[in-house]
Amino acid sequence: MNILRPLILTAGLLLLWQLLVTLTGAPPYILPGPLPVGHALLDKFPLLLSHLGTTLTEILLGLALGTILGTGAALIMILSPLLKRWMLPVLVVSQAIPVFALAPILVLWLGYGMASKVGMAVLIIFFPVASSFYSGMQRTEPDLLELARIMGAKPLAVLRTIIIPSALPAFASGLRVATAVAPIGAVVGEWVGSSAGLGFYMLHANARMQIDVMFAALTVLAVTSLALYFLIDRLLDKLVFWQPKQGIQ
Amino acid sequence: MNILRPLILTAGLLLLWQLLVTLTGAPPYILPGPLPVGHALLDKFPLLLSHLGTTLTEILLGLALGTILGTGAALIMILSPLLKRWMLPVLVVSQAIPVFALAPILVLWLGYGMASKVGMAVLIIFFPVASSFYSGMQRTEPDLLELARIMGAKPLAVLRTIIIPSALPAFASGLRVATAVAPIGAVVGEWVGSSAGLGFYMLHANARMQIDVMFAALTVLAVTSLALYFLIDRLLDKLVFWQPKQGIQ
Amino acid sequence: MQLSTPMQTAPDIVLEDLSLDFAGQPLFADLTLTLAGGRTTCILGPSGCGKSTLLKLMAGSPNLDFKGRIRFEPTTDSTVAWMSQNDLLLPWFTLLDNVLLGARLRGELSHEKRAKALALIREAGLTGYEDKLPTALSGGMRQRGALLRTLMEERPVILMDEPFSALDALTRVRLQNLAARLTVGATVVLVTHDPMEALRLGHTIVVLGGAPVRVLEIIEPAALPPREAGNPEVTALYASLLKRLMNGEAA
Amino acid sequence: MQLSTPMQTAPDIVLEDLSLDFAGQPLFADLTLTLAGGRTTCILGPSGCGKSTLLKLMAGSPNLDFKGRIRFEPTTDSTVAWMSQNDLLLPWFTLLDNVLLGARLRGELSHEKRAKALALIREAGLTGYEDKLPTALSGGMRQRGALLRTLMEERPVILMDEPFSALDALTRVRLQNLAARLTVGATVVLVTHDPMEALRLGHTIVVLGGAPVRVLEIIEPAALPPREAGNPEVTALYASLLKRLMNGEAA
Amino acid sequence: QKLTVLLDWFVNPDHAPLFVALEKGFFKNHGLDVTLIAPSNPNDPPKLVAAGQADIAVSYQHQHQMQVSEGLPLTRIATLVATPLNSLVVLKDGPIKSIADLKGKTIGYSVGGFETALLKVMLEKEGLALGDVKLVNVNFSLSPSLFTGQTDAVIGAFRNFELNQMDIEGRPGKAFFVEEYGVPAYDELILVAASNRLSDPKLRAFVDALEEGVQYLINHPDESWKLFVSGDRASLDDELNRRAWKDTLPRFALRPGALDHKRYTRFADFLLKEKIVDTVPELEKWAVELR
Ligand SMILES: Nc1ncnc2c1ncn2[C@@H]1O[C@H](COP(=O)(O)OP(=O)(O)OP(=O)(O)O)[C@@H](O)[C@H]1O
Ligand SMILES: Nc1ncnc2c1ncn2[C@@H]1O[C@H](COP(=O)(O)OP(=O)(O)OP(=O)(O)O)[C@@H](O)[C@H]1O
Ligand SMILES: [Mg+2]
Ligand SMILES: [Mg+2]
Repeated sequence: MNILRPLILTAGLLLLWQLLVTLTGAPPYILPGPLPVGHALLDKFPLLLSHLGTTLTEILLGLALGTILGTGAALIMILSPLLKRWMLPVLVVSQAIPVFALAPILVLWLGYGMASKVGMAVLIIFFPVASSFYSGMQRTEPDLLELARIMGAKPLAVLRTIIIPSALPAFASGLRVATAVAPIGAVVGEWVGSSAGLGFYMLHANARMQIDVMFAALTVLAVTSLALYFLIDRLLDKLVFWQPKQGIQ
Repeated sequence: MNILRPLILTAGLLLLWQLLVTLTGAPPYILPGPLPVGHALLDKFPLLLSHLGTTLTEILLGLALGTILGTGAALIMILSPLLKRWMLPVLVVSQAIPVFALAPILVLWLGYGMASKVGMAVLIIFFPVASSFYSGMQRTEPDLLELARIMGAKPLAVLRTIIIPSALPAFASGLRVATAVAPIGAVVGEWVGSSAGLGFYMLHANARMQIDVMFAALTVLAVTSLALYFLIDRLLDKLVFWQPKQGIQ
Repeated sequence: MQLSTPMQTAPDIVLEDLSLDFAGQPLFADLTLTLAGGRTTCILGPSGCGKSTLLKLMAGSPNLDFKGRIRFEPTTDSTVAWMSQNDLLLPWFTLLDNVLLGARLRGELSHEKRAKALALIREAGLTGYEDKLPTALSGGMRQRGALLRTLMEERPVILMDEPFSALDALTRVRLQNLAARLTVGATVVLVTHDPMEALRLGHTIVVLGGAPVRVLEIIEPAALPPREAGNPEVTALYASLLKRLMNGEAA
Repeated sequence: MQLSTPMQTAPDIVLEDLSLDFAGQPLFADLTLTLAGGRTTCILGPSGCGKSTLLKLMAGSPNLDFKGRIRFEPTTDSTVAWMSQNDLLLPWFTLLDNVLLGARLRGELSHEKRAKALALIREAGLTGYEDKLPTALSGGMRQRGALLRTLMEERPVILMDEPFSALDALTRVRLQNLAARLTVGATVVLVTHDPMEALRLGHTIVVLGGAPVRVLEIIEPAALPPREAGNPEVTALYASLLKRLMNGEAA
Repeated sequence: QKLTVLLDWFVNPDHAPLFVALEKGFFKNHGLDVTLIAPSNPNDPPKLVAAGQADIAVSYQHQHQMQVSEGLPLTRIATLVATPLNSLVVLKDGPIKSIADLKGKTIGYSVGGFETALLKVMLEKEGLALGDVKLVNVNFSLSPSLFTGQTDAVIGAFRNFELNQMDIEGRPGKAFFVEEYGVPAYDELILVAASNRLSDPKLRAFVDALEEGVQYLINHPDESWKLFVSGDRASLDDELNRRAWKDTLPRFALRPGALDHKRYTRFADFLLKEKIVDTVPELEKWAVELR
């Protein structure tokens, strides 16, 4: 791991951003350049950090819970084709319901606390996990299952020893998607009603046309997302230890 | 394919819905039961259909474009590790930017027409595709690549003949996720600014407190999502023809 | 290493009027064959004639749609150990864990099993590779792993599909002897392409051929296996068996 | 079927001071060996001694971190065909498409290539299976597919890793003859565990052994391959070679 | 006594009396422990009050009447902002000088139904029909859509807010006030509670405390501002809020609990006529002066 590379990358991305602003001629109240945003960032740093705390908690909780529920749903579906037939439509539909229809229902059931926000995040996060993990398990080598059957394996042992490891590469790929959308999950969760969090703060800043502040918050969110993504990416590579990640050429 | 099964399933899901309403005691202005919604559905059917037309166009365009861009991004990343290092952070960050921050920018660039909605849908759709397809390609059996190298293969031929087919199961799993989120992609796109579409109509009904109408629109969206999902699911099974889908037990 | 006594009486395997089609082509048509309990039957036959499929049928695969009856006599259940033609090692398990797979899947992992697995690994010449993943093993090492996994099962019926095909002559003989010792008293079905191997290890040698496949010949050498390669009976039978095999289905 | 003339002069393969470690263990240490151009060299050696790895090195695998030199003399490029120990058939291609893989990958698909592939498939006894996916083929059929794919390459250097191990005696001899005919004039390196196969096919037979691996013996029978199994020279050499192999690394 | 109030939107100067009452301890003096919660969708708070998730919601008069018409058991108990704030806004230096100039132009709005009805009335006053303009729902971004020329006018802009905002951005706007174009005057922001809980004495106590808040606010605008931006609301202390604060002060209801029956019925009839609502129950059912 080169220490210089992230620096160059950051500088490059900032340059790209500035270029985008300059080339498209976007006015600062729509897309401010990195400079004014950097200024706002420094200005509001402590506040941003405190909001980040809230959002990060929601992200992590949402990710944890979403992963648990997603793997759980996938396991149920793989274990019972009957239940699968009933669950899959519900899961698919759950992805098609927009926030504003769901928000009041969530608040009604979970109140205005952290629960409803995490609930919303979970809803966004769990589907990629459930879907990929399920497909992965479905693609378990049939001969391995045959071998396990002949060995007189206990169903749970087959699951733990053969089916789940077979699906781990697919699961990892689903969790990568989930990790990338987790921050937006938390932000959307904050639309349910909140008084803290980066999503709240962004909406707030946006409503008051403090676009530079909004983009400062966005920057914080983006950096957090990247850090989270690459962290989880690393961990997932460890999880699928028998299949080292390789370049193609 | 049993003709009865979908009927039983539908009836069951409606019952579940009614049960949810009854058990949680959710008031009708937050979660109306299937009966009043059914009524509103029949009442507004022609209108709903015309809005569905708009949204469906957005969904399909978004899905098509998102898949093209997603596979394109994945291909670029697999072909050039250098470009990947620059693209991946941008892609990840693109998933963390909330609508309201993006909406004005999209509208500035794409106007209030169909383009900005499709753009928003594409943004939601392409990541699962890109990410899964890329992971899939990364997991190509190294010995196959070695064989191709020794055979003096042309890079494009390796891609077409070995790498892409290897990644098709993973791609299919990503496209399934994308299909499930495509409807919400279009709906979110309509929040950017619109004058037609189910998302627009839902917002409208919601603002006018016609919650039953909103849920009628939601039902239409849900049914469309399901139909689309199972259609694409079928097609994807054909795509990975050499790996028949199997139950586990 | 001491032989663990076979746990149940090893049953006969009775195939009656077995028929199976693949893509409209009959692979078996009314095949009838009895494999003696407690004995080793070696099956020879041209590539693609249906040997692996036959083994899968005996293992009770639910995915094959056949007609006819396959019975074990006396009836016993969960009695089969199966070694497939490809090694089927789990890539996420070390060699040792792969050898212990059956015990793990049945929730029977124990100190004794581990000790036995390690002893077998030593006997198979794989000492030092216990903790390696399958990707770090050579083809023959993987095959030996799969064989050990099968031998660990200690079942009354043992089905093995070309278990020694990737081994050099010396290792092959060593593992043949190991397998013969550990499967004494069990009903062993061993598919092989090596007539010498069949003559060394089989109480009975069944030669298959033709399409749909039928039994071309059954050889029952007088001496008990494992026989020495230099044994005159083996040498005599070898020449005629090889000739029969080289004549192909026509015979 | 007529032999297509080898396209380039088949080079010698020169290995000099080859060293390679796996997990800190030296697999090769200063191994030096020259394989004669235009000849068939059969490599024998205990399972796990490094035969497959050696073949990969000759194929120029970029993933192996070795010391020393591997040269082709005279230097040529894109000259190698490689048949790996497992079949590596593409599951999404039919047998025919798999046999034509090299041509497809190089963008050289043509009517002639198709005709040649079909002819080879017929010679390998696989008629009727041209349009089957690998999952519908038996182990030996898959191996034949992989062999045909390699023979289609018509390269001056051909590396084959146990190409006939999953075949019955008759099919094996047929394909050995086919391979011998099609590779005349090429530098062939053939890894095998069957001493008879080595004696039938090899101009030179190299016996490897020991750790780190070294050349234990080089046998050069007088007659030209392919030799008959009944050939007295072969019979004589067979006994001594088998003895050597059965003595193991110690020898 | 605990009392939860759901705001209509993020904290802004429109909520000044609430925060002054909170900071000055007026609520506490009346025995109330008040929590203020900001949602991001103005539609939801009244629903949640009806569902018993909170005691009081900040709502809009038109929204309240729509909700009542749809059968939500809600009653207006007090007024926060007593005049319309809504207005049609165009760029000051733009080509639109009068409403009549809007013919064939694009107009953005964010709340379906009501705002388009306002627009219709305003257009009709100048001899245009709704069909003469192109409508587009711009949801989150009223002024940006103006700035970027995607729309020529927007309805739904608050005169105390968007106008200042545009001014600060250097693109000053011009507002056409709805009540000057045929829309009967109404209360922009009101407070609603669940109809079956009106006898709860804490509601009256709340209204009384709110009135004390308004009085203090009018009497001591500068101190009130300091209270408003104190504590964790420090981030509200900016140019826009300062200006909005000034512009909002004269619009607060000085007698929050009072109800002008005639004014409410007149506006209800207007909504009925414009088909925004299809029923108007008796006034007592949905707007009261608490005892
Ligand atoms: N990727 C790897 N990582 C670590 N060790 C490896 C790897 N590949 C091979 N080895 C080790 O290298 C040695 C030689 O392996 P190789 O496959 O070349 O043997 P071989 O002579 O072909 O054996 P066989 O006859 O069983 O096929 C083995 O001991 C194996 O453990
Ligand atoms: N899943 C399948 N679908 C279709 N045909 C199949 C399938 N499996 C096997 N076959 C066919 O059945 C025949 C027998 O296959 P099997 O694997 O039993 O042969 P085998 O005798 O073990 O051959 P080998 O010695 O080459 O391993 C082959 O012709 C093969 O094409
Ligand atoms: Mg077989
Ligand atoms: Mg090898």
